[in-house]
Amino acid sequence: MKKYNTPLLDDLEKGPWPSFVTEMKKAGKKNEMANDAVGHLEKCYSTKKGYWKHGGIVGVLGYGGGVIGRYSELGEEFPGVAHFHTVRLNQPSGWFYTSKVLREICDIWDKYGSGLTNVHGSTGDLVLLGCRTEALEPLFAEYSSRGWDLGGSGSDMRTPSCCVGPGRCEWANYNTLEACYQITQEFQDELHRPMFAYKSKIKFAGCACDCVASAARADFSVIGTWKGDIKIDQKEVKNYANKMDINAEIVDMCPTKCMSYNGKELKINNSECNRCMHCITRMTKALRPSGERGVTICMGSKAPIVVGSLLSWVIVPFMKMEPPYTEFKAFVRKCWEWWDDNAKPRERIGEVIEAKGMRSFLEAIGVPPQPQQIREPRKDPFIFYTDEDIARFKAKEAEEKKTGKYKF
Amino acid sequence: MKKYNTPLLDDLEKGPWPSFVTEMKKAGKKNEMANDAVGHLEKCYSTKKGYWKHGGIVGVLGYGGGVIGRYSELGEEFPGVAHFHTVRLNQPSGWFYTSKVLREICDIWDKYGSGLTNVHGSTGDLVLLGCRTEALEPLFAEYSSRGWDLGGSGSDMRTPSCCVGPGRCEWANYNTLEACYQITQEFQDELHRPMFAYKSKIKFAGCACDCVASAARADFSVIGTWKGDIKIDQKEVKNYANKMDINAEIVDMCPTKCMSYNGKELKINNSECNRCMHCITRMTKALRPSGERGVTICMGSKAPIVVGSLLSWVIVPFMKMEPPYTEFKAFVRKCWEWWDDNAKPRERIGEVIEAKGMRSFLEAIGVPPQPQQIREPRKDPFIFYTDEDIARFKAKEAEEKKTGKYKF
Amino acid sequence: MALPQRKTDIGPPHYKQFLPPVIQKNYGDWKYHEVLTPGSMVHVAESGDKLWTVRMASPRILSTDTIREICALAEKYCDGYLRFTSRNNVEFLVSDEKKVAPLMKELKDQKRTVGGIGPMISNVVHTQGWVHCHSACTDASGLVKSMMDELHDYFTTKELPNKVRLAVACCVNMCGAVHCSDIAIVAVHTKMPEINHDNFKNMCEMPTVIGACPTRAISPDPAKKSVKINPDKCMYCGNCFTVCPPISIKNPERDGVAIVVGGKVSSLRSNPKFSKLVIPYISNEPPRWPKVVAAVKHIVDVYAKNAKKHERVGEWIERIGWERFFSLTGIDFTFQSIDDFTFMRDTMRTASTFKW
Amino acid sequence: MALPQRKTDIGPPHYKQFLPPVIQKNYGDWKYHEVLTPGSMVHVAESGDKLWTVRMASPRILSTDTIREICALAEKYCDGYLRFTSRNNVEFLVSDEKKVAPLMKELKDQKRTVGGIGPMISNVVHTQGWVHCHSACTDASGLVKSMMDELHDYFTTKELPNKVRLAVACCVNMCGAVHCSDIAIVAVHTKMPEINHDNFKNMCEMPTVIGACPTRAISPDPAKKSVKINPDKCMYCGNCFTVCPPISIKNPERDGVAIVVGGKVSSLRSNPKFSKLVIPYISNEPPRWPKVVAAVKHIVDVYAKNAKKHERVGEWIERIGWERFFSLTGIDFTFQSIDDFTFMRDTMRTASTFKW
Ligand code: SRM
Ligand code: SRM
Ligand code: SRM
Ligand code: SRM
Ligand code: SF4
Ligand code: SF4
Ligand code: SF4
Ligand code: SF4
Ligand code: SF4
Ligand code: SF4
Ligand code: SF4
Ligand code: SF4
Repeated sequence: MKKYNTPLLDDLEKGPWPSFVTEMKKAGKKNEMANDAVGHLEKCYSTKKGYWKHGGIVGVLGYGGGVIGRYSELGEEFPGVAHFHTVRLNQPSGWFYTSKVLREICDIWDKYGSGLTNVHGSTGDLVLLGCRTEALEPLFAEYSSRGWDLGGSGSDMRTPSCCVGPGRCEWANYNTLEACYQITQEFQDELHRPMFAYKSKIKFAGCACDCVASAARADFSVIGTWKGDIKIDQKEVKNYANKMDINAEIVDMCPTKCMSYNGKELKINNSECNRCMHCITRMTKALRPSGERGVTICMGSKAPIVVGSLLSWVIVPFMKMEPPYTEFKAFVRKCWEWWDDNAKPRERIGEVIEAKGMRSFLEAIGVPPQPQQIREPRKDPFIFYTDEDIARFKAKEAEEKKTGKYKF
Repeated sequence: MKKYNTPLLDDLEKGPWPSFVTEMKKAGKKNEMANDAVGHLEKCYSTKKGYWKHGGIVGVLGYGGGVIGRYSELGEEFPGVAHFHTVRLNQPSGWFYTSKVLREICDIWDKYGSGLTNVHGSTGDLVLLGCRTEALEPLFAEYSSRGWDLGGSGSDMRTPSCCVGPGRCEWANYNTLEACYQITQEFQDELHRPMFAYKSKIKFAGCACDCVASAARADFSVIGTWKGDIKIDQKEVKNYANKMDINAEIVDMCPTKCMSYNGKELKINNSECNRCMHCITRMTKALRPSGERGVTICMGSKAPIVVGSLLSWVIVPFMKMEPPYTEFKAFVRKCWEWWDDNAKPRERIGEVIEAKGMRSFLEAIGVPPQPQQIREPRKDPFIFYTDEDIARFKAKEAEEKKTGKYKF
Repeated sequence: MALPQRKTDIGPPHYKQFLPPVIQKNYGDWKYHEVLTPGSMVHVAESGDKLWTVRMASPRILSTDTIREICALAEKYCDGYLRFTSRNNVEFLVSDEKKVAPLMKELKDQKRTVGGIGPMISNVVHTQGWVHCHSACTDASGLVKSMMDELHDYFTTKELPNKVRLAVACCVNMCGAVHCSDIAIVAVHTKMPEINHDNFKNMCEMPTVIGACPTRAISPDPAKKSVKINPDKCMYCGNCFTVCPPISIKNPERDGVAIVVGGKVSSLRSNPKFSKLVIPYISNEPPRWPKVVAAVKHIVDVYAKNAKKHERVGEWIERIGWERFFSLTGIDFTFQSIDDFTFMRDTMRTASTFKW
Repeated sequence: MALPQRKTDIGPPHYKQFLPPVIQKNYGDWKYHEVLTPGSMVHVAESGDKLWTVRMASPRILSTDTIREICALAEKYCDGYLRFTSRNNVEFLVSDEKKVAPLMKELKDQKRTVGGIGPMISNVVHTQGWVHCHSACTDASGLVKSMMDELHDYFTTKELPNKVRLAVACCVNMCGAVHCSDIAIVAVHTKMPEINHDNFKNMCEMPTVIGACPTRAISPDPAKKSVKINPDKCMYCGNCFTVCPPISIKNPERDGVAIVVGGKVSSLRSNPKFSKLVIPYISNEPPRWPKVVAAVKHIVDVYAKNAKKHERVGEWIERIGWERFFSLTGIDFTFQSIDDFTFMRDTMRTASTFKW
């Protein structure tokens, strides 16, 4: 194996934080590709420049997604990275593993690839970092026969992901792990065979903490919530009072100012609570949501290309979210259908909603306008009306004339 | 004189609020034009439709602005309003009058026009409502010989206006009346001879109360402010405490939360005060700004056409504002010059700033970037750099390497 | 009679000559003021001198005779000194305390409307309407008169949590203050303009017409030597009609008004705010626009009942949330209230934290 | 050896088989949790059962051998059960209280980095960088390692007012979380791309290239059968380079990084927020990017000193105002921080109310 002189990277083996360089070298000790990846990276560090070429289209038979093709401009100098594709394995819901299956994954990867991984990629996949085109088919055969499938890439549904939810969290308002699993299964075709205008991501978070960053990084951000009061255990409140300043830390920080605490009793005006989770997370033993559970579906978030980042917008304020998730599945299909009909190439659904107008989207998917969807109403007077709108307004006025009572 | 049957308008003579219909009829009793204006308006009311034609260009010799040409489609039916132009007289600063001059204004108007006025128009002019083209020259001769000039219209500087300021207000941070007067005088040519791409408005408000709505309705919003502490008269604070809940009404409503009141003493952390004026206006006997006085110049506000309304943006956080206003005059000229170089027809200066970018504008007028100009920094990574910018950043880094101290 | 010699570019007369002596003496040296009644206040100078102001509503359209009556009052009580406010009210500037009560009495006897000072509804900033503007889709003065007949208590006697600034604009040009008012009315067209193609080529400049459209709804129609309008993009602003007479947009059955709320201009407590659309359409019903009046009254009442002292309408709504504003007022939430224009993305809600 | 039979569209394995028995039993019935140390917490079920979690930092790039080492630890202390977090840390899922301390001890002995639970800096969400992406203007892993070496105390022991989420992206595509992080690094090009006109027509589709440009800076250059770029409009996003190989934008001397702050994702207290640009440019200085590290450290320190408990970075800044953030940190305010893109109008200040 070539021995590379890597003074710059070596520096990154020092210090308390675990070192990715150490990992690369560790893989490099047994694996030519990983070894060359180290040399290749040192070259980048010393010249302050990357040498990867534009990706090519590679993949496994019958699939369009799941593999990112990657070639180096310096294939002669570093033959081990001349081909250096990544394979995205669809992680299990909540990134739960047993050592047994992880070892199996490692064994197969050592056999066909660089021995380097990303656990995990930022969409959530278990990313296998670097293999040659000819390795793809056997690798896929081995993984799939053992129950592992590929994740998404390209213009498809991307690998859904979810927070740990009911697996280990007291605040989960729905079964994020099961929802993620069933939705991923439902849309296998959409995941594996890119047929959209661009990528489409779904993330499931059990509550407004949003531990899977769905609000910022998913075309569908499925966020658990509830309809009901926050139940208060006043005894536990007293315990908290011994270790924190409840007024300063909780009451004053409540965004809706719907709480009060007189040193003895904590009160919440639940009808004005917006369920932000602040008080609950800071006093988890004392405060618990109650009542009906479900999700708020927000849509459209994405990174800044082309006209700036988007955060997801509230589309469905409340939906029940229970197996077999029929309503949610139908909802997603309707959204994709409209997107498909309206998107230009490389337009995410949020961008299309913005371009075509929220009304056109909501009407297509059959969701009524609700003030919960907006932060504030429009500020300009450039208002569209259909003939039917005006007819409806006029009919209402006629009705009012009869009853003598206005309905604004 | 024709007698019109005006049942709809008659209804608007009832009720406690002073009636514009009564005014129109009152003028109509002596004046054929006003009388026809009443009949003409009744027609609008009964058909729910206006009948004014698109304005034509009319005016007085040597001026391009100050008169709005107006003709009715129904000139035959209502000959008194066949021509019905308005004349904008430039009001005195602060809309101060003596009865003597007001009577003079009325007498001349009765002689040449409809006897109807708007005191005042929403830009601030004293608007004379309805006369014929041939009346314009004599009317102008009479007014101007008695010291009254026309205001603006069309693509010119519009008639500046100002709040009552030091004339009757304890909070004026500069002489709004004098500034308005001197600036109006300075730019007579720009006021009377449209030569811009579109209108340009200047409004002077003595403090953040903004009693002349400059922030919303002026290309230049000149808002008085101060640099110094709010002086507190604790004795007066006590008096206020007898009639109000100082914590609820003042301390809790302070946007920067820089105040505290313990039932005895009111305290302000002046360095964190943003000079919003809330506390001062509610406790005027107890609280007074002190220190240096001047203005914040904000720019660009306007009505919604073409892409939505604008509120004025902070351009110059602080400028001294004292006669002869040399700095301010030079500033306005610089802004207009840049606007002139860059505007498409019918583009207000705020729109041009938006289109060309704030940097291009600030560099042209020689104002440095300051965090006071923004509500928040940019959110996208689509950042422009000039070669000089990068050279400057690199030079700083080189310097830092030498000193061993970073300057971020 | 020969005309006097005209002068040009003399500008307005200097205001100083119109200031009463007490102002001239105490100019810039005011110490504080006190609101005495909703129609009167006193300003006290550092010198101890005092100036009383009595404020009277004006319909803004004034006949010269009424102006002369106002002058007569000013002469009787204020040595002829008076001013108008930025919202078109009349202010009598009284230097002699003894004259304040008699002035108030005479105003009352003359059935004048006195008030507007303090946390009240003051006069309505408005526009020309059918009285004078070609662009109007309604009459502003009539709307103002109808509203203020209903709301005049809030001018003369009844306090609100804070000032409530009303405005009316007769078209989307929004001359005046609609875009930043607590509660305001803007008149709207609701149907696409019609084009008289025969006149087009003689009377209009094609590029100007195309350029006038904010939504790029207009494109050339070469066959007709005219233009055509895309019905999916036109939002009836009337800009094309303004620059091209053969385009007509007025429609008595369809023109109507919309109600916007929550704007402000001052920077007290919170930054200036734009008004937002809450009621998208009410038919034009001259002479009294009863539904418009009822809607405005209703919003004022809900505000009066729910806002904290000193909260402006917009500040109150932002505290409780727009969803709560709609539920408290019972106003229908329609598609029209969802922004579909340039700044839509900043008006959508980006969190699951809202109230049911 | 023959390959096993491939299967397609089987999706991921069901998670249930990977859940430790205590989770299977108490699934969805957790009552509360307690953070024990920055590296460990316990979740208590309604049944009284308990689950201990020990969290360990990961460099995200893991060799298969390291994964096996982790597996060995899980086998020894957790019956082989473990998980990874949404920020790529390892979590050992311990069912037996007695095994917690020994696990922690062995991790310490192995010099593993344990922490990240509670109001701390957890692992950094980041991207491929020079390790794997053609689009990278820097290396993400190297930046992360350099930063976290400096900040690791905040992972292992030192509390902050609230969680501080860091992210690094190696280009403006911003894979990951940069756009909504408390403090984040995004690598930027700063110079217009160069076009190899000879290759253009064979390798690129003109409409695609033109359409890829967010600012419409690209137009056809018919003479060269290629395209040209308007230097006043190009902001170096690299989109054209992504769709067209003959366009090159990498530039070792000019590529660098920018620092953005104040974003968040959760809806606690305040809505999710975008990160905002505060330091527009620092040169790429591998292997340690010392100025970047110092800047991030400095911002963390100023936040730690000034924010109230529970305030996220963005919440703290919005409370004090951006002008105060710049004065407290001493960071130069540059033209780059003023938005000149689509949403400029909503980022300018519209009131004279700011702090000196
Ligand atoms: C591997 C990964 C980064 C990582 O190190 O973790 C990644 C890597 C790439 N991303 Fe990404 N993105 C990855 C998560 C994301 C995320 C985060 C997320 O999904 O939560 C985002 C932001 C959210 C979003 O979708 O907007 C993201 C936004 C982008 C974009 C901008 C998309 C947009 O609409 O603005 C691009 C550009 C593109 O699609 O051409 C992009 C493109 C790319 C490409 C394919 C660039 C290219 O053209 O070759 C990168 C391939 C790198 C390589 O060679 O391996 N990647 N990308 C992540 C996927 C791993 C996984 O499957 O788990
Ligand atoms: C008379 C007045 C309304 C009133 O009843 O008070 C008025 C009346 C007209 N305005 Fe205005 N504007 C008047 C103050 C305003 C204001 C308020 C202000 O100045 O504080 C605004 C909003 C602030 C602003 O400038 O943006 C205003 C924004 C407009 C616009 C939209 C401009 C824009 O940039 O968006 C137009 C459209 C145009 O210019 O074509 C316009 C156009 C017009 C025209 C000239 C329409 C036309 O094309 O004929 C109106 C003539 C009416 C007539 O026949 O008399 N008017 N206009 C106001 C002037 C009186 C005066 O001189 O004192
Ligand atoms: C006379 C006038 C100035 C002028 O040059 O004409 C004026 C005069 C005063 N204003 Fe004003 N304001 C006047 C228009 C305005 C406007 C402009 C407008 O309405 O278009 C505003 C901004 C409104 C907005 O934000 O939308 C305005 C916002 C204020 C405020 C801030 C109120 C708030 O809390 O937001 C104060 C402070 C206060 O009320 O204590 C104030 C206070 C005052 C004081 C107390 C100042 C003083 O010490 O003399 C004056 C009497 C108050 C009153 O009327 O209640 N004035 N004031 C204007 C009277 C208009 C009218 O006839 O009603
Ligand atoms: C394990 C993990 C979920 C997973 O499925 O992997 C998780 C687990 C927990 N989160 Fe989280 N969060 C996790 C990522 C997130 C993210 C996503 C991210 O960082 O990309 C967020 C949103 C961050 C943001 O707003 O930018 C997140 C925002 C929160 C919050 C809200 C904090 C706030 O005040 O804004 C809480 C509440 C709290 O801290 O008390 C929370 C609370 C919790 C609790 C206490 C929930 C519970 O009862 O079990 C868990 C342990 C807390 C801890 O680590 O301090 N978790 N949490 C993720 C651990 C990542 C890591 O390795 O550090
Ligand atoms: S998002 Fe909510 S439910 Fe899910 S892990 Fe985080 S705190 Fe628990
Ligand atoms: S969840 Fe949020 S809004 Fe509701 S009471 Fe708690 S802190 Fe207040
Ligand atoms: S803007 Fe300020 S200075 Fe001018 S009148 Fe109003 S309160 Fe007085
Ligand atoms: S002026 Fe405003 S910010 Fe300053 S102390 Fe008073 S209320 Fe607070
Ligand atoms: S708002 Fe429209 S209709 Fe009314 S005066 Fe202004 S331009 Fe004319
Ligand atoms: S009315 Fe307005 S939106 Fe419609 S075509 Fe004319 S200019 Fe365009
Ligand atoms: S941020 Fe850019 S360079 Fe980094 S992985 Fe994503 S696409 Fe590649
Ligand atoms: S780098 Fe970006 S902005 Fe510049 S030309 Fe290419 S696509 Fe356009």
